[in-house]
Amino acid sequence: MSPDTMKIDRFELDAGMIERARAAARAITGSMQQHIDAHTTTAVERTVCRLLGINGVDEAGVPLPNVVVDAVADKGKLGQGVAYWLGSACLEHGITLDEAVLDLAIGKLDITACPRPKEEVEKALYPIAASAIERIIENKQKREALIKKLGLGQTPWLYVIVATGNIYEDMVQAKAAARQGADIIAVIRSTGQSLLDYVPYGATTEGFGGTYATQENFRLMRAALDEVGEEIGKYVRLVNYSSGLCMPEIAALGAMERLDLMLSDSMYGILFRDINMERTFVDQFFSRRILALGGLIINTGEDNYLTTDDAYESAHTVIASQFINEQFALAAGLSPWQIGLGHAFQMNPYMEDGLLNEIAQAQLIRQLFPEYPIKFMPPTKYMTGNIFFGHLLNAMFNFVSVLTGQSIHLLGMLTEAIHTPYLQDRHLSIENAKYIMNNARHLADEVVYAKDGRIEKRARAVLEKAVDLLDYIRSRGLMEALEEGTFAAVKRPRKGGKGYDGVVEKSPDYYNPFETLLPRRAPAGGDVTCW
Amino acid sequence: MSPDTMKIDRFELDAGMIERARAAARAITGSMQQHIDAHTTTAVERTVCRLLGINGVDEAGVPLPNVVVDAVADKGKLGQGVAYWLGSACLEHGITLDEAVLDLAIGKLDITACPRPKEEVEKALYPIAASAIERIIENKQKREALIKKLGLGQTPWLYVIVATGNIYEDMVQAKAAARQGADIIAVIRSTGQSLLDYVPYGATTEGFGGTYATQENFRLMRAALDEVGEEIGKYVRLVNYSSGLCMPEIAALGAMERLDLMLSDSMYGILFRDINMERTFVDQFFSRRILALGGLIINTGEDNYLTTDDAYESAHTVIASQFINEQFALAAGLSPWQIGLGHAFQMNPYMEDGLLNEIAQAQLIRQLFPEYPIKFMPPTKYMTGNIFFGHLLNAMFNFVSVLTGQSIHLLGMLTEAIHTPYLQDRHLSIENAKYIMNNARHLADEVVYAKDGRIEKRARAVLEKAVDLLDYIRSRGLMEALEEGTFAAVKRPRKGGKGYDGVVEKSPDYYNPFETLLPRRAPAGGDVTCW
Amino acid sequence: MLVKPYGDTMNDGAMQLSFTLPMRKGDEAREAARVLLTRMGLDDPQIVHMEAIGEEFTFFVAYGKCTFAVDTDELTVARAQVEKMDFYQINKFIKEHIGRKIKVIGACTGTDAHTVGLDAIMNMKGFHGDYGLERYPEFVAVNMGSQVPNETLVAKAIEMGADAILVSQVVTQKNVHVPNLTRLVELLEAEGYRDRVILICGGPRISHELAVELGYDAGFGPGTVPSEVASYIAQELARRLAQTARDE
Amino acid sequence: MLVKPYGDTMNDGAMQLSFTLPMRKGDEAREAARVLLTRMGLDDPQIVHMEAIGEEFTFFVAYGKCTFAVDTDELTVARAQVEKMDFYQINKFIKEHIGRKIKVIGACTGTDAHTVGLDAIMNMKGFHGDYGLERYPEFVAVNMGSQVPNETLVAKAIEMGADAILVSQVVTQKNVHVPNLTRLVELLEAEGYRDRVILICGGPRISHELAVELGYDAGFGPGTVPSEVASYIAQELARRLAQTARDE
Ligand code: B12
Ligand code: B12
Ligand SMILES: Cc1ncc(COP(=O)(O)O)c(C=O)c1O
Ligand SMILES: Cc1ncc(COP(=O)(O)O)c(C=O)c1O
Repeated sequence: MSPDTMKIDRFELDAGMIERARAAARAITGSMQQHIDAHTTTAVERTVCRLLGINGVDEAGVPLPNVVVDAVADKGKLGQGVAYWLGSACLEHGITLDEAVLDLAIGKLDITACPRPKEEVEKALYPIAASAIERIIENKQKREALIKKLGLGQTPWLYVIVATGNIYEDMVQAKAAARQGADIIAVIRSTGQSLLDYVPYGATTEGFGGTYATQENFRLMRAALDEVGEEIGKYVRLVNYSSGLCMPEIAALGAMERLDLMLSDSMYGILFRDINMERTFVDQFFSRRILALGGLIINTGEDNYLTTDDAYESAHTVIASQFINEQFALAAGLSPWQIGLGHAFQMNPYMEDGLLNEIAQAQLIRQLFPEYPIKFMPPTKYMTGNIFFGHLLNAMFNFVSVLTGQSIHLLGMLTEAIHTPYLQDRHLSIENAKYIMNNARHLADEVVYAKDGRIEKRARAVLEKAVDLLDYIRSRGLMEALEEGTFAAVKRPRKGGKGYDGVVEKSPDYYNPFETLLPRRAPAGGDVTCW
Repeated sequence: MSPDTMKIDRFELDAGMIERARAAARAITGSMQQHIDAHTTTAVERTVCRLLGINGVDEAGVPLPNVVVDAVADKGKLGQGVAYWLGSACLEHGITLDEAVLDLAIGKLDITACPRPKEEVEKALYPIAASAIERIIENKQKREALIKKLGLGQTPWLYVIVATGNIYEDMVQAKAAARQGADIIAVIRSTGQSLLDYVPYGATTEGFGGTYATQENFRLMRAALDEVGEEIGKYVRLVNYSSGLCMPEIAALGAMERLDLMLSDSMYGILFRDINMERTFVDQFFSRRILALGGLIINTGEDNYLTTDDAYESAHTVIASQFINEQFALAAGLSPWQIGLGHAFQMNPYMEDGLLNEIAQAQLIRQLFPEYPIKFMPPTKYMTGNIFFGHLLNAMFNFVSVLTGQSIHLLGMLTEAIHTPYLQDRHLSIENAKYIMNNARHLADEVVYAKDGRIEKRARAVLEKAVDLLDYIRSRGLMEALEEGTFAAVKRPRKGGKGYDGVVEKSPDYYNPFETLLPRRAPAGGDVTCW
Repeated sequence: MLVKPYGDTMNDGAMQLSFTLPMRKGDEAREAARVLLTRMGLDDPQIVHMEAIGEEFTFFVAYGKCTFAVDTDELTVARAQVEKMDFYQINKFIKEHIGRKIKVIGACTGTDAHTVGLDAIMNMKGFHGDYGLERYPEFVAVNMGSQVPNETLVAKAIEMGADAILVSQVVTQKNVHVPNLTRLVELLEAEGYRDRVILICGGPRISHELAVELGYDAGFGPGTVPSEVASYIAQELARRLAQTARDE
Repeated sequence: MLVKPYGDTMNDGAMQLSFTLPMRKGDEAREAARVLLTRMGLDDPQIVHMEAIGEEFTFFVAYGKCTFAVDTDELTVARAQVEKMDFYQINKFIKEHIGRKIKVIGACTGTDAHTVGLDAIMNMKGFHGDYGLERYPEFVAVNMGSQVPNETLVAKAIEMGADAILVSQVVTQKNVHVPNLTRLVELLEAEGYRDRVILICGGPRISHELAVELGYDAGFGPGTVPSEVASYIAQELARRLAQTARDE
């Protein structure tokens, strides 16, 4: 064992078991890929619009991507892809894309009226699509340059949320947090945004439990963080949520405005927002291909399972889901350093030896996914109005994180059960993490877990149960397993949930210029291709 | 290594080094024993009075033991021992001890007037002295019976202080603390009591930063704890401070009122109360012999060094002092289970890897003194008005304590830098300790420290420095070393400080009935004898 | 009895506070904090900690002695009037006093997706070892889950002829729950169904007082167990039925 | 400018409190807590935690919105009037303006044995990288240490002809420091020495305001560094000497 792998390989695990888990997950996601490749959704098509530069709102305030996609959908012609019709209309009338959208918005133009040969359309749209790809790649390079210049904080990176509802107030708080030592800032979205089937427009100042995700808000916050980053000499990263009914649109906006991380889970929307599963699997794939290109890190949402399920009893469902999310992520062309699998510190604090179980779980995940920037979520479920006690749960969470070498560390707030964070709450939480992580900085190098002890045994038991569950899902099918309530103790019908009407079968002449421009792993399961 | 010693022997330490430390400490304390055996003090003589049943106050409110001892001292005849004169007076006038004291108090009797042969005096006083011994042994047995019946809490035992200044308010708080989960209750003494050359009398309701230690207060609190102990089904232990100018008197009162632990250090008074060293060494010996008989646990005060000295730089002074305190304790006849050596969690919280150093120190002490009920003191020095941060320091302290198997765990208060504990502070601190100790209960069994890693190396380095220091003190002499400021960065002159005028050379016919009734280790360094 | 906060001595009035002022750290900020505490009626206010937590923000920890006392004899405690019954007693009570099953419908309304609280009250498994309404043979319980529009809830309630509607609201930032809860009352009134239903809301920031203020019959806060809610519904329904019988 | 506490929005008034009431946990205790917070001028008081912590005691954590604001333009900040100087400037100032060494004596008086604070000001090594008075060539500094009776301190001060007396008081429970500090002033007055000395006290709970109130010339609280004290003594002494020269 080299000194480096020693830090990670703390447990003696059965390599065959791990391979079985990956094989099962590969099979599970592989069979889903057929469904994914055969469908598009209203969200994917709106994303195509956005990437093609369609922006703004109509007179009624409806975002133009929605106007365009709805127009095509109303005609029942979304199966060809919105790009196909936009391209056709431009060619037909000899107008620009902008002109076409404008005319459509004022009801002057039916873009689905005059289909043109696909090759012509492709030729017309390619330069526009390519320049969108260009912009995303430039952002990625800009980020790399800034990181090179300013550097990043030490891991575990401290991740805090701002959630005042007002982007300008958020900027104040985000800058303060960065000065206090935060490495990553997430602007939590307003309650309910994930169920909006459009992305709001412009700078917003009224959200509830969060601030709307809009392109302008992204831009404003990015600028604020760049500014404070220069001041403190650190590249401060920005996060948002590529979840909900606009999953791929937000991914695109994030890639265009140089966000650095995105919450992006293959199943979160299904389980926690009752979004239709057929839709979600299609959306997540397209989203992640964009994120892959943009060099964003994704954060998966397994931590959420433990808010409704028990963290001790259902620890294995987190692991099983991580294997699935991993395979979906690889399929979408994400590199290992982009795959921030999520988990959480959610065991009952009154459990004897609970800390041992948390260490087992965190270390197991670290060891199963050694190259990934694992995201560790704080205790929330057992947080109460007793802020003093809550501060302690967060302390032990911080301790486990530094002890097990987690990467992305979402800070718990002592007021979790009360309100979205106040300025002082965030300060106290950052102080908490900085104290404990610094004070225990190299403890991980100095402790070895007893062979066949409580911790190692627990890790092995969880892994075994996860593998069994994956084998079961493989035999049942993922959609069927979700119908049965395999994850988070939540059951969802395949054809139910929100957004199902936005799922459209691709027609054979479906056209989407980004299909070929975005990375994905060769369907055979080989290397990532950027065709 | 048997599984049990494995828990304790975590570090590979040089056994020869440890033996060298003990040998040096034995030599250091051995040469002090000559001084001790050759002297008595006003405090020792007052203690003799108390053990002989002399109690109460005179008309001016002066405690009778002081009245008696001062009378003898005024005549310059304390070298024979107060018992000698009391016995003589009784024999001479055919009166009881009580009558002799009463007459003396009202100025009717000069007890030093008529010396009688020592053997006669001995014969007269023996039954009274023996019955004092009896009472102390009965208390010990009563304690043992109660522990057998009710049991004790799990280690680390949670030790909290009450300090309202009012014994009745203290009783309320102590009972609440016991119900909240405390195992040990200490009634902190009023600021300045240690400099009083007498023990106040009766129940008291006005103290500052603490409550006066009086026999009646002891009795009241003992009764309160016995009551709550029955209620909660646990024997709740009581502590006070056998320190200051009345060190042995308080030891006697504690033994008579069934206290369970006593702060008792061989050098604390010298360093922290500027009490004369010649006096202190005599007083501590007599005190501890009483505590040995009473089955009380002593708690030494090395933790205090780190309030004026730096915990990282001066860690070895704690260890060196523990070896010295150990030898003094053994010399006084204490059994291993009674020797609660003290140390503290006082490193700068902003030190990188500070926690590793705290673990090294705590584990080292555990390993050097495996059979002793080690007392671990909380962070105080770096506590500030930021109670939230303070709560975290206490959390990590609690963690280190359970991880390294400490025995007596004094709870840190989040309001340490502000006030003596409020009811709610104590509650939050107990909650803190209970959470962490339960959650990490068996972590100690599951971690092994890397061989030659940062933690083990630090432990070895501290031990080495301690041994060097002990060798130096051995060569210089303990009193000289104290004059140089070896401990706590405090220098004290041999003939200076408070209470020096109370040190008296024993005359050859010195008589103290308890000399032969109390345990001590045979001067040769052999087994404990109860002559 | 007059009561005051207690630190370590009866009536010492001791209180701990923490807060942030939008001022740069310094003597002026400290004084501003002190003045504020004095205005709040705190005697001997002590700023025990002052720290800069952003360019123009200072965090304070303070202690002070509250000069107000509360007369406990004059307190009126707002709480739904119920006699506590257990699972068996409730079912028996319903059989005897109602004579048919009670129909209840529950939902997390508006954009709220926090189902755990409502589930705790409604689902089989219940909460803290206390069975949920679904488990009661004498209740027909429909749980519509999360993010249910008020309109949908009302329509479904009328359709099933619900005796009680149970609404959960957990997100309360900027008081977002208040208009949402109010809107439900308006909708029910518009449909003429308000008087025919026992209207209940619950959540971590809901009190009975607030509920009544918003036009609900009862409100249940943190720590509520299902049997409390079931007792209330059964007794309230029985009361209403008796009332109607008398009126007729 | 009017300022109010800040939670996450300007002027939201957010404050956190914790306290104990000598009441049994329950609805009545909660209501008592709420009423108390209302009396303190807190809007929308939220009892977020209530817990029994002893037979007849309940612990609360609460949040509320402070309705008071402070006008920062009207604040008067009590602070010893000093121009900050460093080690070298101070010694130079003394040479130029006083022309002789300044004699100071310090002690922890009464029963107080907390020497760390006074040592921080007086000992060579000083505090936070700022040298202590003993290190200043232009100061003669005598540190009497802990638990010094006021009488002893006064006698010694007079004996050495001290220009300044420095008293440290750390134990403040039940305000024990107040009579002790007052007693020292009385003793100095009785000896006719009060006007001839700069009288200073310090400690974690000492403010300049309190010091002046008790008859001291200046008070220094937590975080004081020696150079602040040295600056004050030098400037104040220079001022007094100039005054005397003018008067004569
Ligand atoms: C679990 C959880 C989630 C889960 C919810 C999963 C699920 N299916 O419910 C997930 C991860 C999805 C989630 C998401 C969000 N959450 Co959330 N979440 C929590 C958390 C950790 C626990 C809530 C909980 O389950 N409590 C346990 C139950 C049993 O308690 P309870 O709800 O109080 O219910 C009891 C009583 O109140 C009462 N009761 C409740 N309802 C009813 C109804 C009736 C009729 C009756 C009689 C009684 C009753 O009885 C119950 C049993 O005693 C809290 C923080 C905390 N620790 O409290 C935050 C919290 C509630 N969430 C919050 C927020 C802001 C969000 C988000 C909006 C964040 C965002 N912008 O992304 C999202 C979006 C959610 C949405 N659209 O509503 C905030 C709300 C702030 C506020 N005061 O407004 C909290 C307080 C966290 C915080 N500090 O920011 N969350
Ligand atoms: C160290 C310490 C001790 C040590 C003292 C060692 C020593 N030689 O000083 C020991 C262990 C002996 C001790 C004992 C006790 N202590 Co103690 N102790 C502390 C502790 C942990 C730190 C104090 C300290 O050193 N601070 C660091 C210095 C640098 O800060 P400072 O004093 O504020 O000084 C600065 C300023 O205030 C100012 N300053 C201070 N003095 C002066 C003077 C002048 C002239 C000027 C210009 C400026 C100035 O300048 C300094 C530098 O900036 C505090 C808790 C805490 N964390 O604050 C408790 C604390 C002060 N102790 C306390 C108590 C009650 C006691 C005891 C009475 C307990 C008991 N009953 O046994 C005993 C008895 C002591 C006695 N007779 O006075 C209480 C006081 C409560 C109160 N508010 O009244 C505290 C707050 C702990 C608590 N919460 O109970 N203690
Ligand atoms: C993957 C993922 N997406 C999104 C969210 C946030 O919720 P919403 O989509 O309602 O903004 C979370 C919750 O923490 C999440 O884990
Ligand atoms: C050994 C010892 N005695 C006594 C005390 C308490 O001080 P005092 O003697 O002033 O009561 C301590 C302090 O914690 C101590 O460690």
